[in-house]
Amino acid sequence: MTHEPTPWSTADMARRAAREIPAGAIVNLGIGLPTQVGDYLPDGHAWLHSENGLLGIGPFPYEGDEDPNLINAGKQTITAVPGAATFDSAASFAMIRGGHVDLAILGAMQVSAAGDLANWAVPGGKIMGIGGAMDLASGCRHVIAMMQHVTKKNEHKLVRACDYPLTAARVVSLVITDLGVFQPTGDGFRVVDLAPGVTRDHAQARTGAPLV
Amino acid sequence: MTHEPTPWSTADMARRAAREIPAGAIVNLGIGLPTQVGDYLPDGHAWLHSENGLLGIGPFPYEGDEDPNLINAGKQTITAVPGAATFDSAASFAMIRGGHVDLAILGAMQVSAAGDLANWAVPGGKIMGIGGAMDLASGCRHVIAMMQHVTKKNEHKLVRACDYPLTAARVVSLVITDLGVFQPTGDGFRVVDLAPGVTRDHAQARTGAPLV
Amino acid sequence: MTGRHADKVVASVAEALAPLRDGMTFLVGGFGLSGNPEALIRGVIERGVRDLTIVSNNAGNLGKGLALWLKAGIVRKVICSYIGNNEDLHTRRASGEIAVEITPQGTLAERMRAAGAGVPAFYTPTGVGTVVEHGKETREFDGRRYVLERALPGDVALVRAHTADRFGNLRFWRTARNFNPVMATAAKLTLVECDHLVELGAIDPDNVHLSGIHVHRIVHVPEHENAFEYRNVRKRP
Amino acid sequence: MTGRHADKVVASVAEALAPLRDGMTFLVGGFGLSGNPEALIRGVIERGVRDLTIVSNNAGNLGKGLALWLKAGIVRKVICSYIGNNEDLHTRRASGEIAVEITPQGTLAERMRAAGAGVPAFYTPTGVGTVVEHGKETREFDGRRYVLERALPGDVALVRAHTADRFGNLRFWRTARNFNPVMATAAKLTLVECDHLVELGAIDPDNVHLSGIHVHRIVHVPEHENAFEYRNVRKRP
Repeated sequence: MTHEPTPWSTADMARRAAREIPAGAIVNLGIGLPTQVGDYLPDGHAWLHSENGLLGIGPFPYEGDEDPNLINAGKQTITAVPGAATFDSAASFAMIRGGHVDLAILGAMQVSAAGDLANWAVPGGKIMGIGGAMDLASGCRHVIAMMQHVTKKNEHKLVRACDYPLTAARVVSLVITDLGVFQPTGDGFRVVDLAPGVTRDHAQARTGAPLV
Repeated sequence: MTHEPTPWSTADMARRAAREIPAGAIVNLGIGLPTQVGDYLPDGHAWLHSENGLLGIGPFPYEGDEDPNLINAGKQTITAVPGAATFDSAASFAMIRGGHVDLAILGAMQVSAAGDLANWAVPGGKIMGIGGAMDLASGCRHVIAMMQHVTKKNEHKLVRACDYPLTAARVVSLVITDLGVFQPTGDGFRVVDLAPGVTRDHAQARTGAPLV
Repeated sequence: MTGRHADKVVASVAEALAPLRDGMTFLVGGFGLSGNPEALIRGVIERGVRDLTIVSNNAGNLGKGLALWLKAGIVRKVICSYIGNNEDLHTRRASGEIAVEITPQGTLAERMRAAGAGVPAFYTPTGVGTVVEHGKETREFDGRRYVLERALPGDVALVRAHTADRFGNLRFWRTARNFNPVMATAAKLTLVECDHLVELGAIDPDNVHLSGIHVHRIVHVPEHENAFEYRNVRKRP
Repeated sequence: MTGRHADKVVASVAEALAPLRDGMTFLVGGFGLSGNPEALIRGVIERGVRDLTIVSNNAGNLGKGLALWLKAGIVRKVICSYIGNNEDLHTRRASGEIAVEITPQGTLAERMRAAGAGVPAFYTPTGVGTVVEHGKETREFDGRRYVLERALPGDVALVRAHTADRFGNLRFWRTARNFNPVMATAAKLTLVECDHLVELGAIDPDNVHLSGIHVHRIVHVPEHENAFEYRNVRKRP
């Protein structure tokens, strides 16, 4: 009996990513989808770092409590958990560059079999900027990339070599997509997990490097 | 009518040095004699920086108020004035190296006509260490050196070129000795001020470079 | 003879901005619209200087903050880390009116920290193997490659503080701190706009975020817009 | 799978020091005898490790602080800025028992700051034209010469804090802060001895001096000697 492939929703992906976060870890969640990973972490499980100067992001504030000067890197209003600390941008990126942040979970456009990450610019597209992406990708101890498995035009995003401008080389240790969880091995991607009904063949057909 | 030369006492030298400090200046007073300069500054006249992490040194504490964890760079107990701030050693030396300290008044062993300062080691002597001397001498906007005009063996200390190990090259803008105040000019020292009864000839005989 | 640290409190934004000149490089605090020196930003336009270089993480957004300078046509160049949906900057970049130099955010902060700390250049892993290293020296230390980045000083820093005493000791509020302290260290002239002005001694020495050694003029601005970019909330239980 | 930042508070100095090994490099906070991690310093001797490298501004004084390690014969090398009247170090340096590397104090601080900040090397004006530049690369930027200094990381940092919460957010007291925060950032394993241990949330986020991200084990030590070196006082009026 075969099942239709049921790709993960973004919520499923965020829930799956949350499982990769050890208790007591220091984690930076990138702007967009990665920010949602925080919704699936038990209270007090990990310490969320915001590169604009906070360690200890809490949930969104209750209505009426929002403070325009307490925001995350996506400029959303947030709260601070007990035990949080604020600091300036130089100290914040010293933490990142110095390897003190255990894990970054970042959105991605392409990830190569070597673990190269491209997530800041589309060739020929409007340049939005780099922000903290390069510092996070090259500085954090581990990097997990989250993205849809293929583009809207069905182009591969897990590739042999990135043709988008790189954010950092050889940094991604795990890729979480709507089809599953994949580990760059150098010459391909090891299949760690697959979404319900997704077969290796289904995933391989949508991946630009061998699944190993 | 001639007068006997009356060299300045160390208190006279400290008082004379205090006159070189503009109102509202940030000043670092070195260990030893320069520390006494603070005694001759009106309250609130200048901000005294201590490289171990305080801006705003006050007078010595009243008996019974001394705190072993509130000390100056000479490890003497001190107080903090209203408006003082504490910071760590990296921030403190960032202030020094970054040119934010207006003036350092430092003890000296030799000063050359070019403004080279030697104040941390005697050739062949026991090495006491560098401490903050090199950072202060090379980082502060202006450096005033304070010392006896000659050694106990009557050797010159204002010299053409230092033969003691340098602390920093071309940094001293003024030398205050027991005989007067002298400004390194490159090829000699300009006489700015002389102690009572001290003549140019008297000073010249005790100076290893031309008084100009 | 008067030092640089007497009588810093000025009565108005205009007085704070009097030393400005055309062509200067401005380090402007803020992350997005949070922690912006709002009154100083507005004042610069009234001051009438132009041909400015801005160093700022975002250079405004939603038409606010430094977007006012972009719209006023007084900016020649922007050094920032992220443009995002700052359409005022996208437009003027596309037309060639403004040159934009994009720098990784941590490198931007560290370059200014270096400028303030008397370090002319340093090596960093950020940007190695990317377009960021183009035209720069790279070098290996202990088997890893790094790129040489230069200090980034400014002529003027515009800083927003929560509390200032009369010497310029500063405290910041939550994530409004961001680039403000490091920019204050990196400029020849640091102008501070504070929500609260207090007497000397009102801030405990151990509670000062940034020493007044880095501050040159202070203007007290009690009211701020503090615009929201994304107002995310949850329902009360 | 457990991260590095769960359950940091340990019951004893001995437990805090369990991971130590012979030959490690120790960054030890303190300026003279001020802000010394006194109990951790004593505990290292009981722990029985040897062949240590110490990085410390003074490496003890008056027979106290790190002078205890010197006397115990467990130190191979000292990197410091100032020996002064630390006779225990003068003696062992003269005999060749201990190698001593003297570094300008600001360079010492900045080298550890660099290690903690992921910067492998930086240029500084300090020491140019002196013995400090011997054997090092120098280079001109904008007409001024600078010397290249390398980051100085440690295996272990021993840190004294005034207050710690259970995550390791730290506050320091007055000039007892000195090298403690920067050393905490520069070591693989940072052990903190605090006078006061408080619950999470007891320190306002804006009042944290050093984030717990840099702290790995915390031991509460309520009593300290806090020795004076020079007790200077004035008479009450």
